[in-house]
Amino acid sequence: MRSDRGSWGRVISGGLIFGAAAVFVSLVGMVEALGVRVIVIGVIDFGRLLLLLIGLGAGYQAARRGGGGVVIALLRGLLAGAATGAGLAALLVLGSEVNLRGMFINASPALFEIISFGRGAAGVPLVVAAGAVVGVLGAAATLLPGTVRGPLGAGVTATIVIGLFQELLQIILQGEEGVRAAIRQLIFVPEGLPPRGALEVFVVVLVASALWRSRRPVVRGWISKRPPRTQRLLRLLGLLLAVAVVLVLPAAGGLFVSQVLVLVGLYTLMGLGLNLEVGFAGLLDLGFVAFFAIGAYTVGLLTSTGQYGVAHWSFWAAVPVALVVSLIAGFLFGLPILRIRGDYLAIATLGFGEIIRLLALSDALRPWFGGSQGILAVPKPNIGGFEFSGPMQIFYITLVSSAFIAFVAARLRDSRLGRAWMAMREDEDVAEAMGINLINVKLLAYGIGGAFAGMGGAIFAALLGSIFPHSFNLLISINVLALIIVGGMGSLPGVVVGSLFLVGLPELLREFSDFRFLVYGAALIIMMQVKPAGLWPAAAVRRELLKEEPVGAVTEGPVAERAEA
Amino acid sequence: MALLELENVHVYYGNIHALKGISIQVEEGEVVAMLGANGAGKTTTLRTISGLLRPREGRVHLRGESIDTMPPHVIVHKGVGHAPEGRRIFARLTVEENLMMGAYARADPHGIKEDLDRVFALFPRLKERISQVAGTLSGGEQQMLAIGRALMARPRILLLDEPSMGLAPVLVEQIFETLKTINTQGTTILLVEQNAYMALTIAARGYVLQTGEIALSGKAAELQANEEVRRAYLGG
Amino acid sequence: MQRSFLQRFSIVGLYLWGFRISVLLIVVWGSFGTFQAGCPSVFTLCAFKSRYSADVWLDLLVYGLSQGSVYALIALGYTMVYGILRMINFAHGDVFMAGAYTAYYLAAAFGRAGFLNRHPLLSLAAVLALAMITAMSIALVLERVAYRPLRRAPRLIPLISAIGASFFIEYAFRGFFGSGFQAYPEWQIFKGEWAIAGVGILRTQAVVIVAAVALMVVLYGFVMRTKTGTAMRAVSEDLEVASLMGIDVDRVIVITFGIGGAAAGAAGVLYALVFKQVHFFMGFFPGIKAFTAAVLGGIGNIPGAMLGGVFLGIFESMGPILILEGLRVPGIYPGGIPAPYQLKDVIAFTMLVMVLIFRPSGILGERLATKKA
Amino acid sequence: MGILASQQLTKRFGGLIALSELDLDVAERSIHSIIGPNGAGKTTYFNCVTGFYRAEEGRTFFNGQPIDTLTPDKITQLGIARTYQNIRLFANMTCLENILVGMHPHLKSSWMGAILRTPATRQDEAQAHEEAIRLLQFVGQRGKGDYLARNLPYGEQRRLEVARALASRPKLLLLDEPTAGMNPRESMDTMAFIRRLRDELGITILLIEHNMRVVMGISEIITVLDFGQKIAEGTPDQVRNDPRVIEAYLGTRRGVAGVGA
Repeated sequence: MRSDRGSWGRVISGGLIFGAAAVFVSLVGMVEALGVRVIVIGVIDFGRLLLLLIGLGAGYQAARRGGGGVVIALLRGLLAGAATGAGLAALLVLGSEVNLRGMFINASPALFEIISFGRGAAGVPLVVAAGAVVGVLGAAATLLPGTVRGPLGAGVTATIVIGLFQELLQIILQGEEGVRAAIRQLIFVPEGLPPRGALEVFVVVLVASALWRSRRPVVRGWISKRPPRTQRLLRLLGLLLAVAVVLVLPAAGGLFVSQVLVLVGLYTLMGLGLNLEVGFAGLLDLGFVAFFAIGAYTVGLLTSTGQYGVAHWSFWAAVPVALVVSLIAGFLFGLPILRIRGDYLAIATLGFGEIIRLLALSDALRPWFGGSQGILAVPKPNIGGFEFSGPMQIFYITLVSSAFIAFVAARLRDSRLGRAWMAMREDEDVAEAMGINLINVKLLAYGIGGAFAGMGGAIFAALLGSIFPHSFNLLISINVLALIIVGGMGSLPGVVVGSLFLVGLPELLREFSDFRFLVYGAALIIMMQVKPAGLWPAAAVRRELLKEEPVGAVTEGPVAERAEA
Repeated sequence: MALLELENVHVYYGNIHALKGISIQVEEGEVVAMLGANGAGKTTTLRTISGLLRPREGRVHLRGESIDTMPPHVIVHKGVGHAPEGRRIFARLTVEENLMMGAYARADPHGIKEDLDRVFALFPRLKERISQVAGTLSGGEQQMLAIGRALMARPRILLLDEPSMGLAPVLVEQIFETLKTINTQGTTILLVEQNAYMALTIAARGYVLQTGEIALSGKAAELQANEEVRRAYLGG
Repeated sequence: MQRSFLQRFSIVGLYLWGFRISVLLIVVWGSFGTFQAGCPSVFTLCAFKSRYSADVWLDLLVYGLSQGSVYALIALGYTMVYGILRMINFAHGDVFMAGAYTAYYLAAAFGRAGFLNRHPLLSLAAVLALAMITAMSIALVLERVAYRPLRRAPRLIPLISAIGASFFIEYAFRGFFGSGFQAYPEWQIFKGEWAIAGVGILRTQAVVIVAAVALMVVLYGFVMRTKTGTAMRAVSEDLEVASLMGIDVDRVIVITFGIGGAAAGAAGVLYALVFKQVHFFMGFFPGIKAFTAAVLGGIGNIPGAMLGGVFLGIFESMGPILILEGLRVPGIYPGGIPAPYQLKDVIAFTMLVMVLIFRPSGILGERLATKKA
Repeated sequence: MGILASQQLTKRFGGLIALSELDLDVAERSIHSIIGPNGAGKTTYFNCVTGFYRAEEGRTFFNGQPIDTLTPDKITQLGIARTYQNIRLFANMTCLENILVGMHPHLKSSWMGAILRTPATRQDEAQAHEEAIRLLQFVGQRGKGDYLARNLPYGEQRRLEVARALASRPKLLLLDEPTAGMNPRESMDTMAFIRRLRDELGITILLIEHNMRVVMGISEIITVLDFGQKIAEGTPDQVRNDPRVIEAYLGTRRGVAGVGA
């Protein structure tokens, strides 16, 4: 056991790390920029909330480490919170002495106004005191029993989410009368979420969550006692309900929400394709966007009424061609790199992806692909006079094709080919010794995965009505890879969850797009350490996670060793 | 107090229970042999002693000090040298660099020089090849280098994992002669060997491992005469 | 492990041969066209009398060398980290950016104070030092926060973490310092040309080459001659046995990241000397190029990284004109490919892919490609 | 010529000769063992037979057909299956999936069939599942189909590996140290199991083994390798008493110390 002094020292240094984080988010501009979104009118905005959460985190962390009684824990929280506050106070002092703005563009008077509660350098003691108070609150959270902490957390989270997205929710709940309007008027005022509404939301969610916690086993028990047919019926009902909700989403959410949903859908399509390559077959691919581009360009060239259009086909005729072209592209792409393994494969595919983009962009191929000007005038798809004119309509194309492709992926996963892919992912040499023809199996992975992405590209072309090579940069490939890993490698629902989190959520917070990749990067780093199996791990992995010790605990041994490697 | 003492050591690879309560003692100045079939846990035992694996249960003591939570490089400092299975010399470093890496933890240039001379006296072949890249040495020379490298840390106890593996009989003889010399010069040796007869001729005592447990232990002569051992190795 | 299934499969083999031959054809056809442009008859080659004089080629060469030595410095960090941890430090390019960007503020302050031109070498040394220290610190934090906890994780996990770190560093800098380009101050004495052996060479490029070569010599000496350097090589060969030698592996890894970071930081300043501006995203493409260079030279191999960097730089600078400009295709490109410089990255990436396919071990590499793969 | 025959097989790694002009003949429906010290070339021989390595010289025939130019997947399809010294299961797949992968060569469903789930595919898959479950039972792992392979205890991993190898319906089974890490009782069970494979399924067995009790108890023919060369061959009794075997495998004390290396 460490000495008491050492342990207190660690509390302070832990608090200072949180203080550094607070200084970081301030200087990087998040506090001020996020301050624009008021969460609860007159109470708190998003920027201040961020600082508050950091303070709470400091207290929570400090109290959780190390034992001691209630008083000791609260004291640790107090100290850590004060240290966090001291970090911000240091920034305050520094900012009043030196002109930080020459270097840090966000070290503005407005920022110092926020941090110091409007008191400038005189606010230093106040900042430290506020930190201490928040730290104690954070520490107090550790002392609550789970049955209280859970519902409390749910209530707070719900309030924050509803406050954060109040504008969107108000649009969804628009109208003058009816249930939707009633709900809206109950919670919101036109300007946002008032304290009264926040309190209502908090209390309702708190109570609901507490009730659910106590009733869940009863409900589960009741369901499990029904005959299998009823159970199946219930499940079907749930599914239908979910489908119904998804179907009305664009109409309810409006243009902006539809646009976000279509993007999520496109990324889901690409995610399904890459998941097939990486998650199923273990072939790392950082040039995946190339297939997306090939699908888009094929549809563009075949349907465009503009300068570069070659056939003026309809969208529906062009899509199958796009699928076949990207399938063949997958074969051709896969052939030369059959022998390359591991990280080298990642880099080789990255190279391929970039080559395709640069070629599309170049003046050399401009006579065919339009160079940097791209291909314009790609017509919208239509069926019998109904035109899929915008995101609200195209959403349904995305939805149907995602569902179809997910279905295909699921069938493949459970087939002989799917098993061959997974065997190859686990151990290429042994897979070959099992009689699997690696060449066929690899090429099929590239081809089918490419075709899935090509489908996404085709819809993308129709959505934008024009194609620019700039849309197909490396960041897309990386985003897609990240989303399948965040969702859970090899897991189909994981792809949807991943694109909702990494594409949908940032899109909804579009006004903060300056910080999108910052948060995204931090999330990836944290995720890899906290939940490397993803948010929705593949079925087999999940089963084991429930049954056995966590994956991380298996360290060595004949088979386990390779599982790690 | 024994130089090295393992007390009821349990080691797991994931769910696999590899060592099921091993207790071993090695006294100062001894040569102790560990015998057993592939997969019996001999290498695992050595790896646990030198800190590459952590016991889930049980203790490892070196001169009374518990070393089972220390990282490998600290355990080297405490006086445990380990020549791993398969030699694993640094193939792209020269012979001299390999030997100097063995002495990495030390800061006494004179002592290092002394030990370098001692290794060269034991293995004159290494001196001839001092600036050669180690990957180009023959199998026997690589084994000499692996042992020499472990000696450069001036360990109190030397853990040797299958020093005779893949070597011609003549070379095996020579290596074992050298091990005897090393021991008489004052280094304690814990030896894992498949070549049971060879091992038992230089060892004072031995342990026989079977599926992670100690099946037999005793004086070398007793083991040599033991019917079980004979049968295990001769199928007789 | 010895892999041979491909050699025995004829269609794949045929495809690869086709690939090789077409690349070769393009190179031959293109350079022939370039050398032959402006010549009196189709059958005469008049290399230096053609559209480009010997001076132009020399300029391109020197430019390629300076660019290449920057790549080489960055590539060192990739190759050393890969050698030890078998991971691609995807954020290394951003470490490079961080060094250059931070040092910009010092250089700008020196410029405003007039110190820059009063003590040009001293100020350059100070700017370099600051860049190296910042980049090193960032590399160390990176290792501690993003990579060390994942030491035992499956291989994909640290790669994703590295990608996350790359985004984080880029956008943190963007948040701190803004998204615009910052003009790097210029040293008066580095303007213009120096005549070396009768040939005019841009001074900035000469400075870049000299500084980069000096740094590389120092680093190479460190790795080859010192005890710590030998320990680094030992750890990269066999991490586990190195720990059995009493080497504190964590410490060696930290040193490796530190050295790689410092080299990248210095490379950042040199890069900024040539391009005269810094930007939060400036590390991305040089980073990938440098990784290409490391692979080209044989990853894990330090002289290889240097060689690969220089090679890539020269190829990139001369390739477009040498190969593409002369690529005259009757009916399509009668005057050669338009705007060949747009395709310089295509040349670089094609080279990367070719190396990976046909010689995955790189120019100087050993059979590292299959080790642990 | 037996079911498997190698003639003058030589395999080098750089300067090291792993197999040197090896002649080996395995009779159909026999249980044949290869023994020898570590590094004698036993596993290298397995790798050559299964197509993972290519020998520089010499030929190997299976049922009279030359196989030394075939790829591993083709060789498996001809009817040779193997297990590995250090167990190489597909760690993150379930036991059932491991076995189903082993059946890969004689399943017919194509990827199009799988997407459409044609009746033929469905029937094929149903039969495969049935057979896989039977195989699991055969190796005594009924009900373990849904476990991830990496979570099985050591002994069961070994048996699952055998089941996976059997799934390809081999005529010749190569076992690399099937009893490594087993206690005497488990080793005896394994011996009985290997005999059953031969007697009930008619599979020829070629095995590498260090455990002399197993080798002597089960083998009909033993080949002894040392430095890639065959130094002896015969029945257990012949081999046991061969002085060269005793020297190579067990080590003796001859007065050669001091002779330069």
